[in-house]
Amino acid sequence: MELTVKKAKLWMEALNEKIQKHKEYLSELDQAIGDGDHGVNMARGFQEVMNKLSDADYATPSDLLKDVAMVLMSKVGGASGPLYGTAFLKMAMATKNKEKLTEEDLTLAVEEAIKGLEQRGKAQLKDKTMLDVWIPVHHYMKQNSPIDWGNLEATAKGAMEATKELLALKGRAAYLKERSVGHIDPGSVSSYYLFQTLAETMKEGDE
Amino acid sequence: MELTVKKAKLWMEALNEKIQKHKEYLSELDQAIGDGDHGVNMARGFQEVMNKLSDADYATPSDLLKDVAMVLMSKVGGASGPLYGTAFLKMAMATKNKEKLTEEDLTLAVEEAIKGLEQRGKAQLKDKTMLDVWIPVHHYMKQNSPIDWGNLEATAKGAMEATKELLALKGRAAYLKERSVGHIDPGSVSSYYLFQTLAETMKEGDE
Amino acid sequence: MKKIINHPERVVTEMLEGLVAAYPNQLKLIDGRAVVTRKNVPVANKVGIISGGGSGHEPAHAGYVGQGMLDAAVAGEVFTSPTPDQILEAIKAVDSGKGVFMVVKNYTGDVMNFDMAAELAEMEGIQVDKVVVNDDVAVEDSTFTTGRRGIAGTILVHKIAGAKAEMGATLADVKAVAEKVVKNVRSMGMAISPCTPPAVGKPSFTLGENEMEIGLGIHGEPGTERKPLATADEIATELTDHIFKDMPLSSGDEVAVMINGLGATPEMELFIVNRKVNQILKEKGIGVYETFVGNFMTSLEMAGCSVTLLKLDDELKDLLAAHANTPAFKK
Amino acid sequence: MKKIINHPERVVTEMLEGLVAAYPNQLKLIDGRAVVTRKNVPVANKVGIISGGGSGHEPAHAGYVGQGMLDAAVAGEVFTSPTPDQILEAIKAVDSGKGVFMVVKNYTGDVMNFDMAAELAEMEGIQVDKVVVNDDVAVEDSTFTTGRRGIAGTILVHKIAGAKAEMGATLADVKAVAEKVVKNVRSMGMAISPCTPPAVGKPSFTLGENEMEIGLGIHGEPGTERKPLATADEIATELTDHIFKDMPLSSGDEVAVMINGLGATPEMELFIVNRKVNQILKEKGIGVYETFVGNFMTSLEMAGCSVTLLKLDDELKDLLAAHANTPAFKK
Ligand SMILES: Nc1ncnc2c1ncn2[C@@H]1O[C@H](COP(=O)(O)OP(=O)(O)O)[C@@H](O)[C@H]1O
Ligand SMILES: Nc1ncnc2c1ncn2[C@@H]1O[C@H](COP(=O)(O)OP(=O)(O)O)[C@@H](O)[C@H]1O
Ligand SMILES: [Mg+2]
Ligand SMILES: [Mg+2]
Ligand SMILES: [Mg+2]
Ligand SMILES: [Mg+2]
Repeated sequence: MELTVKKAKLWMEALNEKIQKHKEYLSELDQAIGDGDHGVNMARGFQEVMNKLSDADYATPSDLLKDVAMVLMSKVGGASGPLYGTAFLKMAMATKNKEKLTEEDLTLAVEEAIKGLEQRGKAQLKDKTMLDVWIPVHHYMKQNSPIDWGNLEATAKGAMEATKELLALKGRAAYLKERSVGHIDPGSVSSYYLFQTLAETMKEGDE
Repeated sequence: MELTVKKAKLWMEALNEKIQKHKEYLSELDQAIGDGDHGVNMARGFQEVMNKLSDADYATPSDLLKDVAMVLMSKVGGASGPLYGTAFLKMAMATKNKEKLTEEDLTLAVEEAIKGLEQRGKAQLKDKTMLDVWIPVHHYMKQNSPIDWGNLEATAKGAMEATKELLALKGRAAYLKERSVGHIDPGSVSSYYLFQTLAETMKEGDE
Repeated sequence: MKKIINHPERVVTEMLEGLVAAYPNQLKLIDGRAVVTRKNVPVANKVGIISGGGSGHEPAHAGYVGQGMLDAAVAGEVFTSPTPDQILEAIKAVDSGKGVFMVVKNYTGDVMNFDMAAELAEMEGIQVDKVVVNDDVAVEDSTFTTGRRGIAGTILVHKIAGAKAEMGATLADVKAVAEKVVKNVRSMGMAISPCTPPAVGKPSFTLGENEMEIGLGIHGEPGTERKPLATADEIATELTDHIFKDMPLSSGDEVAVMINGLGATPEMELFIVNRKVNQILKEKGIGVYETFVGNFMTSLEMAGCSVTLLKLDDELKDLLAAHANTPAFKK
Repeated sequence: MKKIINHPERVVTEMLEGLVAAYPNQLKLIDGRAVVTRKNVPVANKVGIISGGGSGHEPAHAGYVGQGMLDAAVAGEVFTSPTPDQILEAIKAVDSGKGVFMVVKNYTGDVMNFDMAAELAEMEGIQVDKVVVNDDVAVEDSTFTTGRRGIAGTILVHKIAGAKAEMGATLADVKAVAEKVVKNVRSMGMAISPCTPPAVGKPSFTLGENEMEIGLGIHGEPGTERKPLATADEIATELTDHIFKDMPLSSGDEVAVMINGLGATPEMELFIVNRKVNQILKEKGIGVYETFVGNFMTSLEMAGCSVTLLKLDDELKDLLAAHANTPAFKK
């Protein structure tokens, strides 16, 4: 199964739906250990992504992902704006000019996104950030060919849930020290949605 | 029965006790249609009155009442400070040099107090102020000789309760317009305590 | 009751100590009297200006003591007018021989206590005069009632009477300009949450999640009307409408605007209200000479605001623009 | 959620419109960008100073735009760092050719967005440098973590860097003095009630009637510790103790003190806290050069306060004393 422009758009639509639907939940998670805006930020950003995509035609998934990146960068703000912006930009750059993305292409794209996230946010595995979802997912993708998208989703979900027990060292949750333990990281949940909707899109087979 | 210096002191002690005990009730009444400080004001003032009286010896009730007036004037503040201060000062002036106050003396004292209150506060009967207790009580005193102190107390109480249905025209309650109806006037309650404790003191017979 | 205090009965004293500790070169406290004066009173050849009232309205009134505004402020207990002896102390401290002018808000208690102090001061040979501020249009003015309350417009009286006195004006001239301000200033307030006087310990009223009080003062009292919570634009419209009804303004008039927070209102909300007030005035062709947005006359931790409009002429404009340097108001 | 607003999603825009309407001769708004600048930017031959961050901290940051402080402020959504394109707009607006200095609070989001903007500006040939303010001692500084947050101490960086720039200093000199402030400023905060971001509609946390949060920031987040509500004196002692542990001060040192309200704290309470902080400093022989009490860096309608101490030398004293004229800070 490959990611076409059409599928990339479906992915973004599904992700947007997910985020709008769980906007309050994401904000609640962020109120517990952050400043309570993650849901609002993501919902605002992806609404703008939808506005952008609805008007546009793209030759490659890369072009589409680049636009997603630019919108997130300029409409989200906070930590998640530049981080997701960077992640999508790196995915776009890693897949430049390709009409369809193979599973290998996607694996490489996620790898580049992680490098971008690490460079921007200076966080590591187990710092209780969205990286705690991205890294295990990438690990799973590298080890499994072809990818079982159901398993990938389960991996993302487990990784997201595992952030609950971590002590935050980066992001706002770090200011709570021990009190950050026992709460799921909001950015890990939005990243889980990202991979969950990607998996669903990929599972749906070629159109 | 006459009001001696000793009895005047007992009166003030009883009044102070009453006020301290009902401090919160008086403030609650004032929160409903005023600024919520009447209990606090009266309690602070009469506590100071007690401090003053405990150190002092007086030749006449008038001397004692004058000290009460001065303390209230300088320790209560708000509307009730100058008003009660004036009332006690006028009572002191009306009974100057008398060793014991007869019922006639007291009636005159209350009459003078009312004149003072009217002059200071520019309120009239039915404006929903403490005058709505003072005036009916004075009326009762003038009409009944000897005074039945039980009836006097009942008159004060009835007058106090009747303020509930009045529309306030003076004092802070006037700002509530129609909303002032249905609440007892706090100053009328403290004035009721004043006459209630006077009646009790007078009823206890000569010592 | 949640407050950052030590003891409900010590709040006024401790607050004034903390204030004077913050501005030791500008202010001093008359011990035991709750009177804050400029450090250098009496100011030679100047009419002394004093104001005051109950506490709980901070920065009013001690925050306005300083060059170009007050010479002294007298603090009563929370929401309780100060007593005549305190006020007398302030009068004596600021009199340079040129007389003392009192800015009094129109509450029965305040008026009585300030008047008694003035009588005592006059017995000591000090010339005293006063203005009674009654800017709140929530309740109609009437000779049968207490009349209107003084609220945030009082600060503009401090500013303008203070500037006039600073220029060396006589007591009569200071009074004349203060009365001109009172004649031309109107306010109206609203709140979405009550306050809790420290010594009482209970909120002054309770409001539902979707209710607001319109037409209330600055003492935690209920207002003239309880209504469903409206938008900022609707609130701004209602408050200014009330003012226009009482003081018609026409195209070409010029005003100063004060959007006053009652203590717990985020400045964000005050600016949103100002946005609409400004639009309304512009639409009517009324010029906005100057705008003041902030907590000027508060009611402890009440959330809400008032809108004040002062109609200006050239004299008032000049006095409003004059130099002032107090903890809470600088020009 | 009770707020005097029109719509949760329009609060930032409408607030800025209301702000600029209040100060039309001093400020202007870059349409659609949520950037407030001085009316006359770029100021010739002056390093441009910009700051910004999420909204909800009013008067920070737009209230500090004006002579002697900022040239522009960039407003994000409530509690959300502005985006690089907004910040770039501010940088371009204030650059006179002498470079632009950014005062950034140390939050992951703020630092990333300002850095990205700086990179974009540099690509357009504008020299940009920055300081990252991290005055909050609630969390220890550590290379493994995000480090400390920037809170109320930021205002003192605005003041001092602003004064330096106003004197014609180079970008490097402005940066040097800003870093000196950061090295010498420490804050610590507490709260007794949470706040409700408009777009979220729910309070950020719940606190019992007798509880307080110690060591929290300015984004409605919980603190490092929940404790029984203490007296004002105990709170002042605890906050200053934390600061002394991080930045030891000795007899003879001189400091500036800021007692900052978080939005819904009556000024009365801030002064009661200042009283004790002042006593504590005096007992230690530490001189208080200047004290600032008020709402400088708020967290919507949170009730609580922070204490900031800035250790001074002669240069910092002079810059602190220099003229400033902004809506929220005048000297
Ligand atoms: N340094 C970082 N590296 C990676 N992810 C981070 C970092 N800091 C924060 N995050 C992620 O961002 C999320 C918070 O995003 P959001 O609430 O939108 O921004 P902000 O923290 O600025 O309010 C966190 O839950 C976390 O997953
Ligand atoms: N003009 C007046 N004449 C007589 N009594 C008055 C007048 N104004 C107020 N009062 C009385 O004073 C009481 C309020 O006293 P208090 O609450 O102590 O003072 P304040 O109103 O200044 O807060 C009212 O309940 C009323 O009985
Ligand atoms: Mg957040
Ligand atoms: Mg009262
Ligand atoms: Mg009162
Ligand atoms: Mg945020």
